[in-house]
Amino acid sequence: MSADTLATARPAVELEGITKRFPGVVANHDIRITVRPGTVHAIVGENGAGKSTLMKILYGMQRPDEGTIKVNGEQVSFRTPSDAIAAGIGMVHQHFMLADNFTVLENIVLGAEPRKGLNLDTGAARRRITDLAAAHGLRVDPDRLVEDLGVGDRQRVEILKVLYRGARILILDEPTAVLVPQEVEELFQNLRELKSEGLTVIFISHKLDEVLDIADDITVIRRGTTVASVDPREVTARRLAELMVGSELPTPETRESTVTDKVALKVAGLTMEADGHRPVPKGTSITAYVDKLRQDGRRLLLDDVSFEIHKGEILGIAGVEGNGQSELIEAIMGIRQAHGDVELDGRDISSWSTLKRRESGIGYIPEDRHRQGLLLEASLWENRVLGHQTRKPAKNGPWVDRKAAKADTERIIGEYDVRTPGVDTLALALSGGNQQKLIVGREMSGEPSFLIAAHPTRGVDVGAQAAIWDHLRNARAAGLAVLLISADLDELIGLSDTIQVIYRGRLVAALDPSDITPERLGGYMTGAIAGTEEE
Amino acid sequence: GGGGGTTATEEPAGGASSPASGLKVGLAFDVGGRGDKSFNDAAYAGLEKAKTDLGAEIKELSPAADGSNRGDLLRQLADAGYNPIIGVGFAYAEDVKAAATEYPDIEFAIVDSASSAPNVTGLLFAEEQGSYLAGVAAAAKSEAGHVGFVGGVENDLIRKFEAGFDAGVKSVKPDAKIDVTYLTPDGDFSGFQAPDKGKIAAEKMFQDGADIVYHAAGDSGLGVFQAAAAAGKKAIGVDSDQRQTVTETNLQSVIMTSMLKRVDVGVFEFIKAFQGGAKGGQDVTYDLKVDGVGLATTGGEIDDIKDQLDKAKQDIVNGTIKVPSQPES
Amino acid sequence: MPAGLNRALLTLAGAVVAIVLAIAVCSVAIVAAGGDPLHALTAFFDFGASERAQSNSVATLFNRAVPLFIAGLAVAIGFRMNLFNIGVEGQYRIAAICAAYVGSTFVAPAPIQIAVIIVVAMVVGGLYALIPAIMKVTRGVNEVIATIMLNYIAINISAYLVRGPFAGARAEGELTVSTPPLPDSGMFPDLNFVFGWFGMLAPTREGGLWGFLVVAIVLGVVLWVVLERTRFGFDVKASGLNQSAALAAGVNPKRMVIAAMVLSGAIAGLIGLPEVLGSTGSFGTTFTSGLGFLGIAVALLGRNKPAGIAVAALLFAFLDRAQGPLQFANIPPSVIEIIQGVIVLLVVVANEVTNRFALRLEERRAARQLKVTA
Amino acid sequence: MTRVGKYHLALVAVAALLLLVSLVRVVTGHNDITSSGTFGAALTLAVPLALVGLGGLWAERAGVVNIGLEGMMVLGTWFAGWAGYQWGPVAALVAGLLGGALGGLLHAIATVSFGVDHIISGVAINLLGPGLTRFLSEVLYREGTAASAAGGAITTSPPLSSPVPEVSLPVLSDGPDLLGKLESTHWFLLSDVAGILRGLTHDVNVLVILAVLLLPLTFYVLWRTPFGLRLRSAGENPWAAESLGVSVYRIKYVAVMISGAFAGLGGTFLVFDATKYVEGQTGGRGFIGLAAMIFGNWRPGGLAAGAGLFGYADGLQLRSSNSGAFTSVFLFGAMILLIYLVLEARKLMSADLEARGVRQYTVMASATLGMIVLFWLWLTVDQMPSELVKMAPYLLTLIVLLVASQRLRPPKAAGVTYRRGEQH
Ligand SMILES: Nc1ncnc2c1ncn2[C@@H]1O[C@H](COP(=O)(O)OP(=O)(O)OP(=O)(O)O)[C@@H](O)[C@H]1O
Ligand SMILES: Nc1ncnc2c1ncn2[C@@H]1O[C@H](COP(=O)(O)OP(=O)(O)OP(=O)(O)O)[C@@H](O)[C@H]1O
Ligand SMILES: [Mg+2]
Ligand SMILES: [Mg+2]
Repeated sequence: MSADTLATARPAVELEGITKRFPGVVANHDIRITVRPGTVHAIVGENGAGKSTLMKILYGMQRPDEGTIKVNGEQVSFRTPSDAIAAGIGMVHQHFMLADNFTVLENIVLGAEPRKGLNLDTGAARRRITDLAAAHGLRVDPDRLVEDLGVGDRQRVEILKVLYRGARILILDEPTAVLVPQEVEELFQNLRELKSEGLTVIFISHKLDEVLDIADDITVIRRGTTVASVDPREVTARRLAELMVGSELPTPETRESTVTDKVALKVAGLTMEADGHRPVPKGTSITAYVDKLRQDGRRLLLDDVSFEIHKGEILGIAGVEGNGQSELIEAIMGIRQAHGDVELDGRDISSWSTLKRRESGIGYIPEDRHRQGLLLEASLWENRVLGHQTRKPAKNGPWVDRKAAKADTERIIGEYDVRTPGVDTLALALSGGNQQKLIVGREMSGEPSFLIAAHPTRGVDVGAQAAIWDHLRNARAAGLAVLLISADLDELIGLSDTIQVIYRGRLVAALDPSDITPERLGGYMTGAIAGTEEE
Repeated sequence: GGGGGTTATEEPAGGASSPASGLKVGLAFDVGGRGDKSFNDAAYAGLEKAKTDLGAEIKELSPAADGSNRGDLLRQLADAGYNPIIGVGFAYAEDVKAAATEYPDIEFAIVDSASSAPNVTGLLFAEEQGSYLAGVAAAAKSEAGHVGFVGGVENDLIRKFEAGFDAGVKSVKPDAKIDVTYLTPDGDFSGFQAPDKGKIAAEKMFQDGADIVYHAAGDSGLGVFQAAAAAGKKAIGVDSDQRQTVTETNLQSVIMTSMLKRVDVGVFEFIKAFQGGAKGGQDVTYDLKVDGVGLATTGGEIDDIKDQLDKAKQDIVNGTIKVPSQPES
Repeated sequence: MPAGLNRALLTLAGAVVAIVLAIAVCSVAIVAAGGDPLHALTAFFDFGASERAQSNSVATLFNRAVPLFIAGLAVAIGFRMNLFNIGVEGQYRIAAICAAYVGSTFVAPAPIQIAVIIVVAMVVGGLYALIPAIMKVTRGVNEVIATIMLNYIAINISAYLVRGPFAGARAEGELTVSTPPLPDSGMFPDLNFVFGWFGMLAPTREGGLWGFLVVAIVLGVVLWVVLERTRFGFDVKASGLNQSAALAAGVNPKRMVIAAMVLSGAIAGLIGLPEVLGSTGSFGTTFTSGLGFLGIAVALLGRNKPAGIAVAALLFAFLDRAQGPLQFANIPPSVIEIIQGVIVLLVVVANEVTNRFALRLEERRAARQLKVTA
Repeated sequence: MTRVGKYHLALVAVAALLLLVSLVRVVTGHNDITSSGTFGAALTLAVPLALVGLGGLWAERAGVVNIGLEGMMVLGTWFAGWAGYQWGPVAALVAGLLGGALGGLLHAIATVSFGVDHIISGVAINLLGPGLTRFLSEVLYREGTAASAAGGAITTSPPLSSPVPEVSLPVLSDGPDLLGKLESTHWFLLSDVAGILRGLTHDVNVLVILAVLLLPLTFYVLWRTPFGLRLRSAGENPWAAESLGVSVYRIKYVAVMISGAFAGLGGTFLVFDATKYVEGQTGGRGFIGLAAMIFGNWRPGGLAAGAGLFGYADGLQLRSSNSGAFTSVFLFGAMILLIYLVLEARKLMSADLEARGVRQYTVMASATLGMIVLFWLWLTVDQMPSELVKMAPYLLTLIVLLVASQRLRPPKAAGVTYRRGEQH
């Protein structure tokens, strides 16, 4: 009909001259974007370019300092997300916004609850969710607790949340960051379906091949402002990257092998129980005990994990998040108890404390820098001391050697190009990439013989990423053994000497990075390809 | 009761007072301070009487909730020129002693504790004697031969009440059953402010068959009265004539009598004696002999056993009966 | 460091604003009560007419501040690592009675006698705090409830001890119970000579200016050094700022809970000693209670730092001292509690506001400097 | 385990407990253990704890830790007393609620709007509550005022102008009093059940009924209504709630004010019980109520169990200073340990591999030792020092926590300072 054609003609979203300033930062500057209805519109840009900020403005979570927003041709002014929801906009955030202790149903209906009298009408909600899920091919069980769900499931819950509110315009902020290729494909399938139903999708990602795969239009943002609008059919990934950063894409290629025959770390039969560690009964062997646990149907977070890492070797662990990577790290660091043996340079360290393990030469770049790596409200030099409080140069008898610690922090700032006004600045004043560089510098000091690097470049922009990769490669050449855990498969394939795939707490395949594609790797990670040991 | 010293029989010469006497009397209350309708207020009544009868200028101070500044209050009164100064409550014992040595020219008095310096007068009350009479009354009136005692805080002052009551009951009915409950241990003064707990403790006694319960539990006594009213039984009040001070009419009628402790008399007499030139260094015991303790007769419920009570009183005054001040345990 | 100085100045400004506001709130209350706020204000500064009264008032002020300061320190150690030791109240009570009793059982030269008493107090306080610590690390019992329960238990135990096994001899008719008096060698010498330096009369009040003030100052300095300069202090700070980062850095959280709790309890053990060693010479029924709870307010007001706690303790003591003068001015002394509550609340609100302001400044500065260098 | 399974298990546990208690009563002859008097007292003591605990529950479920409950309760008692003496119990109820809610409002302003640490704000309110009420008493009840003439004083308000109605279950616990008759027969189990029921239904204050109704009502509102879902979401993940358009600030304000109102209601109950405000009458119940809430795993049912346990122990303690009934606790403890040992031994027999750790043996050995000691104490001690009896409720709470603490799950964002648009 004529009304229909009119609607298709009108842009779904028009952002004009959006400017948003934060103290010290201009996050968005005079941004202009027009989104056609019924399309997937991708927004790309490097870290901190202002993508999330822009979306939060569109979703009513932040208010723009300048500029206008039009939705379906009408000028709007959102004060809260509810206004945006009322206008048919839904957003899936970069970080999951789910209450772990709630069921899927509760998470979905929150804020838009169906009522029966005064009651929450769970029956109606369940029906509606099941219908929606079936209609869009989004499998979920409404009555499961979210804390029991994997990342893929959580992503679906997030999308359902948006659909449940009848949104016609979906914002997806980096939805693929935590997904494996197969899950990404599944998500894209869903998105195409939504598009065919006339919904509009705004899609944010750093992963350019994905963007080229799904998007109908692409807008590139650099330093808070729109630098280009391109057609995915007329552009290559390389060209996009140049638009984003104004430079070439780095690759995580390791050149020649530096693997020696000296074993740095040996892990044998590492097993971790899900419901709390119990000591092995006297007179029972570990294997017999673990067999018994399996027979009893106990869930094992780590199931008989064994591997060796040689000096000068990078061992990559691939796996979908939540398959035991964190537990493996924690077991090696001695943070959580597990059965089995860990040997460092030939010494059995299974019964050592975390501190002693660190003192004997284990470095640790944690997966979540804010949670495990930094004291945000402390100065940089104090963060340098963290984890090294019992070693030179930070320690001097029972005292903390402030002078030496500060001097060494200066060294790291210089060597690792940490952008900061000084060593007394609080860690929280640094951007994520600079925080990460500080952590890498810290963990590399004191000449570790073995390094755990978990997602060392997560959330870090291209420049910093390249620098961190260089540091890892140099240390490897100098004989460092590295256990690399990463969700970035290119990074994993590019840096590792060997790749092991972890699936449900077991190492299911050992692969050679030189002849593996991300797609095949994803197959192992999701259990789609059964584990055959190839070497 | 009461060791050495004299009893308050001697009347200071020259009872009449001049209006502008130049007399400045300071008084420091115990924790809880003014307005407890009981012990502290009785002391204040004596002070006020000194104001009207003796033309004294008066100042009364309450300590902080934790009682940490008792000594300082005494000093501040002394520095402000008050003389004499009275500390109300045995908790002042140490502080009055210290202040008395620091200010040897000022006369002090302490209620419920013995003299500790030449310029300190101890104002002692023979609670055990009054409680003995309460015990006699309770035993005489109890049909079940079963009575009770609720103490607020288990300290030695309250145990004095218990001891006298116990002896009084036993003197009439040697095999009478006496239930005793203290609400909180020594050092936890919340037992004087917990009517709900007083009620529960007394309820239990009434349920077990007691028909009269005596309390020495401050504000918690209210609960004892409530329990008595609910059970249709009787209670005995303490310190002041509670049948008069309690405002609830349904509770007034359950208060068979009250054990009076005439702190007001003690305070007033001390001030008067001071004006008359009396010096400290001794104790004045307010016992049955001088009617410093006794039973209230409001309501007339114990009129029928007046003879029995008078006899007991006489025996105590004569010394025929020695009332213990600590319960045997 | 100008950044640090900036932060300190802002904090100070916030505190001053908060105190002024608190005074304003209380003035309203006083006017409502029919009083004159100016009278009240003068009452707070009325240290007495005579020189002697003034000396005594000053001594009273410090004597009150000392236990408050120690209590604040004890509480702060736990708070610095997000460990809520509400049990300081019980710990100091138990410690004081045990120390007073042990001190009365022997006679030794003063330094030894006093040292033994202090050590006993710290050991007992530490051990009593060890109970909730062990319950927390082995069974995960929330330390807030555990210490609340242990406070009540401590009241009962000390009541039992002081009336039973630890009771001292009493004069006939004496109604207070207490532990046996300490020998003279157990009494801490006073600091009255200090008044001479300022041309003031020595205070005449019992115990004068308590010598324990020296111990408190030493304690404060030592604690500052321990918390700010040593590895242990670093571990405490790290555990408080970010538990999981501390764990990953090799700080053993269980050991930290036990160490912090025991240290907190050991210091709590000292809270009662100024009074016992300074004037009463024994633990008795009139022993000052409630300092543990006030210590929480003092610690929070002092932002869990020794210097701040000292200021907060002095402020509280200054307010508490006016209990008498206010009554002389016919103003209900309960305004003190109101002022204290309002100040705590407003100072933390002001802290919060200035803190955020300072952070914003720092971020802006960082961003500006980067722009210059980049 | 399913919800139904849990429910059945709880019923079985209650039945077993009843059986055990009854057995102890018959063996020791201390009828007071299950008498209606004891349970009546337990109810009176438990209700204010439960109300204050509910206050804690409402706040913490919305993510605000409320250690200021004691101060809010004090405000509740004072305002209830002040309104009650002038306009009667209904006014007292309203004033008590408002007084507590006022404290809650203060806490909400500090923690929600200004982002002050929740513990600090709570401590300040605990200072302010007693200070403010004392001040008000000093001003309004001073000598010479009408209130003073009506029986008010600095430490107490005048009594309520009319009594609070009390009700009993007709026939069963009143009049013919069938339950009472059954109780006095002292039959095994039957009399115990009768005593308990009668204690809970004889002469109860109307506020008790209200309070008991508030437990399921709280459950209903928080777990069955849209409002409750939003409230709990503010305690689990406020940023998620915010992103869905839930007004987290408003929810928190409402929750914390309701929390204060509940604390005030607990105070009002105390005033009703004593018929007037008495300074210091809360006696630390704010803290114990908070403990009951944590004990109850932040759920109304568990909270009721915690408050009930504490109230029972306290009531028994207050009522047993003569009879020595408290010594039967030793027997009870010994029997619990015996049952535990039997269960463990059976597990051991079934040759389960993991039951045989050294630790297991140590635990069992110490349980055996404990059992023997408790038995011996029961046989030899017939009167405990009163101070030790008085600390029993606190000790008991600690012991139960030691056994049950590890299953607790607090709301994830409780105590976290939430600010709009600043996710962490
Ligand atoms: N609440 C805030 N306060 C201050 N600065 C902010 C705030 N939110 C974002 N910024 C800043 O605004 C800039 C844009 O951030 P934004 O999160 O929008 O980036 P992004 O493009 O989404 O990056 P990423 O790819 O890392 O998600 C960054 O420099 C960031 O530091
Ligand atoms: N919520 C926030 N509140 C205040 N400032 C913020 C906030 N988030 C980020 N910032 C500020 O924004 C700046 C950059 O932070 P952010 O981590 O988003 O950087 P980024 O540009 O994504 O950097 P990188 O690419 O290195 O990760 C920092 O100065 C930080 O202080
Ligand atoms: Mg970033
Ligand atoms: Mg982003």
